[in-house]
Amino acid sequence: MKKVLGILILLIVVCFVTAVSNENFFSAYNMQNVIRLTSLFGIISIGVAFVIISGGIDLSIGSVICLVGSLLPYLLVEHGFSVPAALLLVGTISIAIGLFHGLLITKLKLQPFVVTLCGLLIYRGIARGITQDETQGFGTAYKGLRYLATGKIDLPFIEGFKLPVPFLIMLGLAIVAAFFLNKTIFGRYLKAIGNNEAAARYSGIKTDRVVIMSYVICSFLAGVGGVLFALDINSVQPEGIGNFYELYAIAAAVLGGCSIRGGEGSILGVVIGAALMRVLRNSITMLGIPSQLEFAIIGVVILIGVITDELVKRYAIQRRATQQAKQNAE
Amino acid sequence: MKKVLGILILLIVVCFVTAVSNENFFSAYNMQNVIRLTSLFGIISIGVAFVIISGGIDLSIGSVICLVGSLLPYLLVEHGFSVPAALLLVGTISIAIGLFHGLLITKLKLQPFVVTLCGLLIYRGIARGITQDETQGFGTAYKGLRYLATGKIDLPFIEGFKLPVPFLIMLGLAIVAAFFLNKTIFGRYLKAIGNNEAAARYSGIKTDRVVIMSYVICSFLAGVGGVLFALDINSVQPEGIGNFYELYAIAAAVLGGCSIRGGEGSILGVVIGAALMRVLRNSITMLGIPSQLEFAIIGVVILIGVITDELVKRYAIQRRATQQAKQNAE
Amino acid sequence: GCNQDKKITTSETSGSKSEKKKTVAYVTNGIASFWVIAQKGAEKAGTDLDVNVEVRMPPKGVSDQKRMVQELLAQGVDGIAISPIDPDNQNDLLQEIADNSILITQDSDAPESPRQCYIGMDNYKAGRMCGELVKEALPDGGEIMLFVGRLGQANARLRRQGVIDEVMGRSDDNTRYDKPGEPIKNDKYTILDTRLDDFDFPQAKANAQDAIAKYPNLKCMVGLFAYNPPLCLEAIRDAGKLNEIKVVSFDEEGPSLQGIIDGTVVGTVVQNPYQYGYESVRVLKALAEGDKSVIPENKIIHIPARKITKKNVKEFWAELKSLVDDVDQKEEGKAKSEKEASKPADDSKTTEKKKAAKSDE
Amino acid sequence: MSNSNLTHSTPLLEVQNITKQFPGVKALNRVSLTLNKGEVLAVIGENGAGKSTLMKILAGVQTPDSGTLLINGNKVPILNVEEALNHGIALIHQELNLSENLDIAANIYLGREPTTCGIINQKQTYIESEKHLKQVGLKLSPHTLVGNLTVGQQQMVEIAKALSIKARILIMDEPTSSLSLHESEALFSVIRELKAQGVSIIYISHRLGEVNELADRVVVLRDGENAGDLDRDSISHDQMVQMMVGRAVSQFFPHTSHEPGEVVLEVKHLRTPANPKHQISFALKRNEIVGISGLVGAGRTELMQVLFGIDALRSGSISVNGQQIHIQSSKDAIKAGLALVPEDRKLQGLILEMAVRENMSLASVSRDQGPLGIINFLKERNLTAEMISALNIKTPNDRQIVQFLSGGNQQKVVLGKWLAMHPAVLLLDEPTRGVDVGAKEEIYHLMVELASKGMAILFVSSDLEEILGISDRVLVMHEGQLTGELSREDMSEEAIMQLATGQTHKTVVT
Ligand SMILES: Nc1ncnc2c1ncn2[C@@H]1O[C@H](COP(=O)(O)OP(=O)(O)OP(=O)(O)O)[C@@H](O)[C@H]1O
Ligand SMILES: Nc1ncnc2c1ncn2[C@@H]1O[C@H](COP(=O)(O)OP(=O)(O)OP(=O)(O)O)[C@@H](O)[C@H]1O
Ligand SMILES: [Mg+2]
Ligand SMILES: [Mg+2]
Repeated sequence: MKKVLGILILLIVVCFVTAVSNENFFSAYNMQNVIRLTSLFGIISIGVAFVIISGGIDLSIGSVICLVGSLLPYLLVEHGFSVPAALLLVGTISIAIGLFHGLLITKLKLQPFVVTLCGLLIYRGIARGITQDETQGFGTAYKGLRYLATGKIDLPFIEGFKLPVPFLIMLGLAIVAAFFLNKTIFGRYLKAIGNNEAAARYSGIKTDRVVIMSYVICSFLAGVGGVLFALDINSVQPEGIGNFYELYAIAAAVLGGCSIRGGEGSILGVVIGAALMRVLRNSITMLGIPSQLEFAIIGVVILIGVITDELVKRYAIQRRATQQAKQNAE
Repeated sequence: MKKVLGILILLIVVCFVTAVSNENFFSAYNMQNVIRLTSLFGIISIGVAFVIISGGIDLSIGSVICLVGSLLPYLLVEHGFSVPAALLLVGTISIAIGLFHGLLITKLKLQPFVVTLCGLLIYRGIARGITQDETQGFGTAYKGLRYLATGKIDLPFIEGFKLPVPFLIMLGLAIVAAFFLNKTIFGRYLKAIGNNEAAARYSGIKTDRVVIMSYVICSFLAGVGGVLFALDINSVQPEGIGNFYELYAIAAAVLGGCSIRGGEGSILGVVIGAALMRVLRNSITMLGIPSQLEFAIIGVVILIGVITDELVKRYAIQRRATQQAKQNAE
Repeated sequence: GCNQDKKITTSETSGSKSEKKKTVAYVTNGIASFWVIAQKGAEKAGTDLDVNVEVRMPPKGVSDQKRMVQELLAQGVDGIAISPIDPDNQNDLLQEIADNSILITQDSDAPESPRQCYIGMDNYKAGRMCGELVKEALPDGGEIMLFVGRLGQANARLRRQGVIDEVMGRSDDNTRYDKPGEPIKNDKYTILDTRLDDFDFPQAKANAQDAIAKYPNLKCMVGLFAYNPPLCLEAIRDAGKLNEIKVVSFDEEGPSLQGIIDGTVVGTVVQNPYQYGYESVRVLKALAEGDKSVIPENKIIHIPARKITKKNVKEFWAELKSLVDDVDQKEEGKAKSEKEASKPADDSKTTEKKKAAKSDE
Repeated sequence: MSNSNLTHSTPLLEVQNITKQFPGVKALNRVSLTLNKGEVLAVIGENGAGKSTLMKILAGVQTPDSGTLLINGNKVPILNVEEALNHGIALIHQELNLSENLDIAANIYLGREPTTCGIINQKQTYIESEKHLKQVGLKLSPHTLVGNLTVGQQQMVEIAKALSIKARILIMDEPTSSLSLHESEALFSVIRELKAQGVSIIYISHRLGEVNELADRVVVLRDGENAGDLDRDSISHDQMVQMMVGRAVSQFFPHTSHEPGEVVLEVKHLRTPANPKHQISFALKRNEIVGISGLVGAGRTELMQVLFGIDALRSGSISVNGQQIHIQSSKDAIKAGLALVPEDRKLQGLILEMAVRENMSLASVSRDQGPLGIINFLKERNLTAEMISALNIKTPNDRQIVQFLSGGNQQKVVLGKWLAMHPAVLLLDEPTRGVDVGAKEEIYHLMVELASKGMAILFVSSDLEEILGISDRVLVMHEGQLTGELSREDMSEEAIMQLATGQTHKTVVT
C-alpha cells in the first residue's frame, strides 16, 4: 500500500500541474481519451505484472499485440470469419504463445529474457508474413465489435463525461487479477516462486505449472490488448503496431511497485503506473513541451520515481532500526 | 570453447547453405559488406557482453548509439567543432552515461533493467531534442574521418578482396577485450561478481568499481558503435537510428555463449554471434526471402540455437554421468 | 523542429479567449525532413496570416497519430490539416475531427471522410512520374530494385505501384497490388524486388548493398522514401559502381539533389511540402473564419509533384533554399552567424533548416 | 547389528538399495535403511556422505536412479513432494527454504493452504500457525514477514512448518546448525513430544553430542554407502566417529597452550550498525585462539563483518599492531592483515561455479598481479598446489569446479584462500558449520598450528563443545553486547550460558 501511495501522489501532482497550466486537461473529452488509453496499456501491464511477480520477464508483448491485432481484422475482413470464431482463434493463439514461452522456460530451463526476445522477433515477423505488410482494418464495418474499444457509457450523475468501455474491461480484469493475486493459492504460489523458487518447490508446489500459467496470463492479456488496440485505431500496420509496448508495460509495472527481482507487486499499483505513463504523455502535449522530449521526460520521471522509492525505503529501514534500538534500550 | 564451437558450426552451415544457392554470397563485395556490418554490431555486442558477464543488462545501447551518432555530425557540421574535439566530447558523453548507470546500479542498488530502460527513453529523447529531429549527416566532407567506417584496406595475397577498416577496429577491440576478460584480474573479478557478488565482496574485491567499469565499457563501446554507424550511413535520423540495437547486441552475446544470469561468456563467441546475426540477414536477401519474414527467421534461428545449446549441455552432463558410473563400476 | 514558442502562445491564447487569434494544427504522418519543410511553410503562413500553428509529427504510426489528434482536439484547435497514415481505416478519427473542429487532409487523401478538402498530390501519379524517370535512365531496359521503409503506409504502396505500372507499361489503376518477393517482368524491364528497412538506416544501406551483391546486373535503384536514395547512393559509391547503377529518387534530400547535379542520380520526384504547409494553414484559417470560398469545386487543391532532373535541379534547389531562408530571416531576425561561410556548400540547406529549428528554442 | 526391529512386525519405512548418481559423484550407492514407528533414527556421516541426498529422495525432491521404498511393507513410488506429503513424510531441509516476502503463517502453510474453491482461508492459517509457533517456543506474531527474522528464528519457523504438516515421518537435516543451545533444547523437547505421539523422526547432525542424547538408533553413511548401524546401547561418541571416518580419531580437540604474544588486534568502543547502542572493546594477541560465543542473533557475525569492512562501523576504533586503521571495505581490512572465513560458505565464501584454483587465488590474485593487472598464472598454480597439499584438500585437480567438492573440502578452499594472504589476524565465523568430524578435526589442528606460528585467531561458534575445546579465551555476547570474557580456567558451559543469556547470577533454565 505504501508503495502505491508514492506513485499515486506522483500521478496526482502531474495531473494537478497540467490542469493548472491548461484547463483543457480536465475537459471531459481529454479525460475520456486518457482513460481509454490508460485502460488499454493497463491491461497489458497487468499481464506483464504476473510474469514479473513470478520472477520472469516478457519482452514479446508488443509483438503479440501486433500478431493478434493484425490477425483479427485479417480474419474478419479478408477471410470472412465470424466475430466469435475470429475472437476465439486469436484468443487461442495468444494463450498458445504463453504456453510456448512457459514450457520453454520451465521444462527446458531457458532464460525468460532470451525466450521472449525471440518471441519479440518471431511473432511480428509472422504477422508481417501473413498480412504481407498490408495495413489491416475494419473499415466502417464491425461497429458493434469496435464498441468494445471506442464505446462510451453515459454516467448517471456526471454531465458530459462518458466512461470509455475499455475502462470497464480493464476494471473487470484488474479486479479479477487482484483477487487471484491476493486471495487465492495461485497468487500466493506466484509470490512464493518469485521470491524463492526452490523453497516453493520443496513445499510441494508444482512451480512449473504456476510459472507457465503466469506466461499464459501475460500473453492472453497482451492478446486482449491487441484486440482492443486494433479495434481502437482501426488501422493496424503490422510493422509498426506495438513496437516497444513491452517496455512501456514493464515500466508501468515497475513504477507500480513490481520488483524485477520477483515476488513483489500489486495490481492497483500497476494500473496507477500505467495511468501515470499515459497522463505524462498527455501532459507533455498539454504543457506544450516539444514532442521530441516526450520520451526523455518519461524516462526521467520513471528514474526519479524509482530513485525516490529506493531512498524512501532506505530511510524507512534506518528509522525502524533506530526505533528498535530505542525500544531495546528501554 | 565448446560453446563457441556450436555457434561456429551454425554460422558455417548458414554460410554454406546461402553460398550454395547464390554464388554471389561469397563475392568479395558481399563479404566486405557483411564483415563491415558484423564489425559494427560486434563492437556493441562486445560491450554488452561485459555487462552481461557481470550479471547486469544494458537496454540503453541503441539510444546511446542514437545520441552519439547524431551528436557527432551535429557538432562537426552544425557547430564547427574540430574532429578531435567532437570525438573527445562524444567519447566523454558515452563514458559519462556508463558511469551514471554504474553509479545508480551499485550505489543506489537500482535494478539494471530499470536504470537502462530509463536510459533507453532518455538518451534518444535528448538526441531528438538537441537535433530537433533533423537528419544529421556529414555531406561529402570528412572523408578522412569517414574512412574509419567505410575505408577498405588491400590485402597482400588475396585478389579483389579488401578488408573493411571497421573490421580492424573491431579486431583490435576484441583482442583487448578478450585479453582483459581472460588474462587480467579485472576479467577474473568480473566473472566472479557475475557468479556470486557477495563472495567476491568478501574476498576483498571492490565490486562496485568493477561493475561500474563494465557499464562504462559497454556505453563507451556503444558510443564507438554510434560514431561508426553515423560515419557509415552518413545520414542519421535521431528518431530511427539504433532502435532495437540493444536487443540485437544482447542476442548476439547470448548466442555467443553469455549467460543472462551472469558469470559466463567469451569474446570470440560474441563476435561469432554478431556475425551470425548479420550473415542471417544477408542470407535472407540472398535467398530471396521476403523482407517481412526476416525477423521471424532470425528469431527462430536464435531460439533453435539456445534450445540446441541447452539440449547438448544436458546430453553432455548425462554422458559424463554414465561414463563415470562405468568407471566406478570397474 | 517543433515550435516551442508557438505552443506557449497557444496556451496563452486558450487562457484568454477574448483574443480572436485562431489556432490551427498541422499533423504529419511521421518524422522526416520533408515534414520539416512543410512545417516551415505552415509556420510561414502562420506569421503571414496571424494564426497560431501547432505542428505535430507522430513518431510511431497510427496510434500516435490518433493520440496526438485527440490531444489537439482536447486543446480546442480551430482546425486540423492531417496526413492520414491509413485513410481507409481511420475514418472514425477523421469523423472525430470533423465533429469537433474543421478537417482537411493534406499529403494523403481520405476521400470517404467528411474532410472539407484535400491539399496535395496523387502518390500513384507521382509514382508513375518516378517510373518515367526509370525509363529515362534505362532506355534499353534492365534490372531494377525498389527500396522503401515500410509498405504498410498508403503513400509507399501507391508510389511503388505507380513505378511498377509505369515501368511495366500498364494502364492507370491505383488499386492494383503486386506482392513483393516476386520479380515483375516485361520484355525490357525486370523489377526484381522491394526491400524494406523499417526506418532502420543502417539496414536501409545494407539492403542496397545486399542488392548490389546479389544482382551483378542491377541497373537502377529506386528509393521511395526520402532517406532511401542517399543511402543507395552511399552503397553504390562504396561499391565503386557509380557509372553502372542509376538512382531514381523521391523527395528532395540534399544528397539526392547533389547527386542529380553530379549525374549520379537520374532525377527525383518532388512534392511541394512547403506549399502543403502553407496552403493547409491558409485554407484552415479561412474555413475557421467561415470563408468557404477557398475550397474548389472538386474539393481538391492539387499541388502537383514535379520531376527534377539535371535540367531544372539548380533552379529548384535555389527556390527551396529561398523558401527556407525566408522563414529563417523572419524568425532569426538579426545577423546570421558567420559560421555559415565555413560550411560545406552542399550542406547549406540542412544547415539552414537546423538553424531555423534552433532559433525556435 | 540392528536387530531391534524384530520387536516390530513391519517397519514404517524401508529404504532398499537406493542409488543416485550426480554428474561427477555417486552420491548414493545401494543404500538401505529402516525406520520404525515412534523412533528417532539418527543418520550421520562425513560431508558428502549422501545424507541430504537420501533425505531429498525420501521427500520427493529428488528421484533415485534405482532402489525401492516401502511404507508399511508396501512398495510405493515417490515422485514428487506432494506424494511424499501424502505419505506423511516431511523434510526440514539443510538450507533454509522460506519465502522472505511472505509472512510466517503463509510460509508455514505454503503449498497446503486451507482453501475453499481456491480462495485461501487466511484466518485459519493464522490461528493454526500461532499454535505451532508456541509449540516451538517462538514468541512472534504469525503476521511477521519472514524476511525480518534472524536465521535462527527462520529455522524455528521451518520446524513449526514441519510440525504443522502433522507428518508420520519427520526428517530433520541438520536443524540445529544455526541454533544456539537454548533453542536447540526447545527443539529437543519438541522431538521428544512428537516421539511420544508416535511420530518417527530421522535426525541428521554433525553434532555428535546431540545424536548421543536423542537417537534410538544410528545409521552411518560413508562415501554414499552404508557403513553400519548402532543400537541405542552401543551409541558412543568414539564408536560413531570410528564408523564415519573409518578409523579412530584420537585427540579430538588438540588444545595446546601457548604463551600469548603482543597485542595484534585492538578494538575500542566499537559500535555496529545493527546494534548501535552497545560499545565493544577487546584485544587479541599473537598465538592466541579466542572464541566468541553467544545465542543466535547475539551480533557475533555482525561484529566480524564490521571488523572485516563488509559493514561500516558506526564509531570506535580498530588498531592492528598498534596502528589505528580505517576500514571502509574488505580490501582495507585485508591490507591491514585481516582475513575472514565467512559464516555462509556458499553465499559468501565461494564462487561455486568457478574452479578450485580460481577460488583459491581470488584474494591474492591482485597482490600477485603483473603490469596492466595481468594475472600471474604460474604463481596462481603454484599457490593452489601448495594449499591443496598443505590443507589436504580432496579434489581431482585444481580445475575442479568447487560446487562438486564436499562441504569440508569447500571450507578448506576458503581457508586456503586466506592463508595464502598470510594474515596476522584470522577471523573465522562458524568455521565448522556443516563440516563433518574428519574435516572438523583437521580444521582444529590447523587453527592450533597457525596460532603456534604466531597468528591471532578470533572465531565465532555456536558449538559450545568446540568453543570449550580449543579456545584460549572466550568472549561472550548477548544482544549485541559483549557481556563477558572467560579465561581457559574459568570456562564452563554454565558460565558461558549465563553470560550468553544476559544473566549474571542465576543458572540457566531450559
Ligand atoms: N545437485 C547436485 N549436483 C551435483 N552433485 C551433488 C548434488 N547434490 C549433492 N551432490 C553431491 O553428492 C554428494 C552427497 O551430497 P549430500 O549433500 O547428500 O551430502 P551430505 O551427507 O548431506 O553432506 P553434508 O554433511 O555436507 O550436508 C556430495 O559429493 C555432493 O557434492
Ligand atoms: N543485514 C542486517 N540487517 C538488519 N539486521 C541485521 C543484519 N544482519 C544482522 N542483523 C541483526 O543483527 C543481530 C545480530 O545478528 P548476527 O548475525 O550478527 O548474530 P550472530 O550472533 O552471528 O548469530 P547467528 O548465529 O544467527 O549468526 C540480529 O538481531 C540480526 O537480526
Ligand atoms: Mg547435507
Ligand atoms: Mg552468525
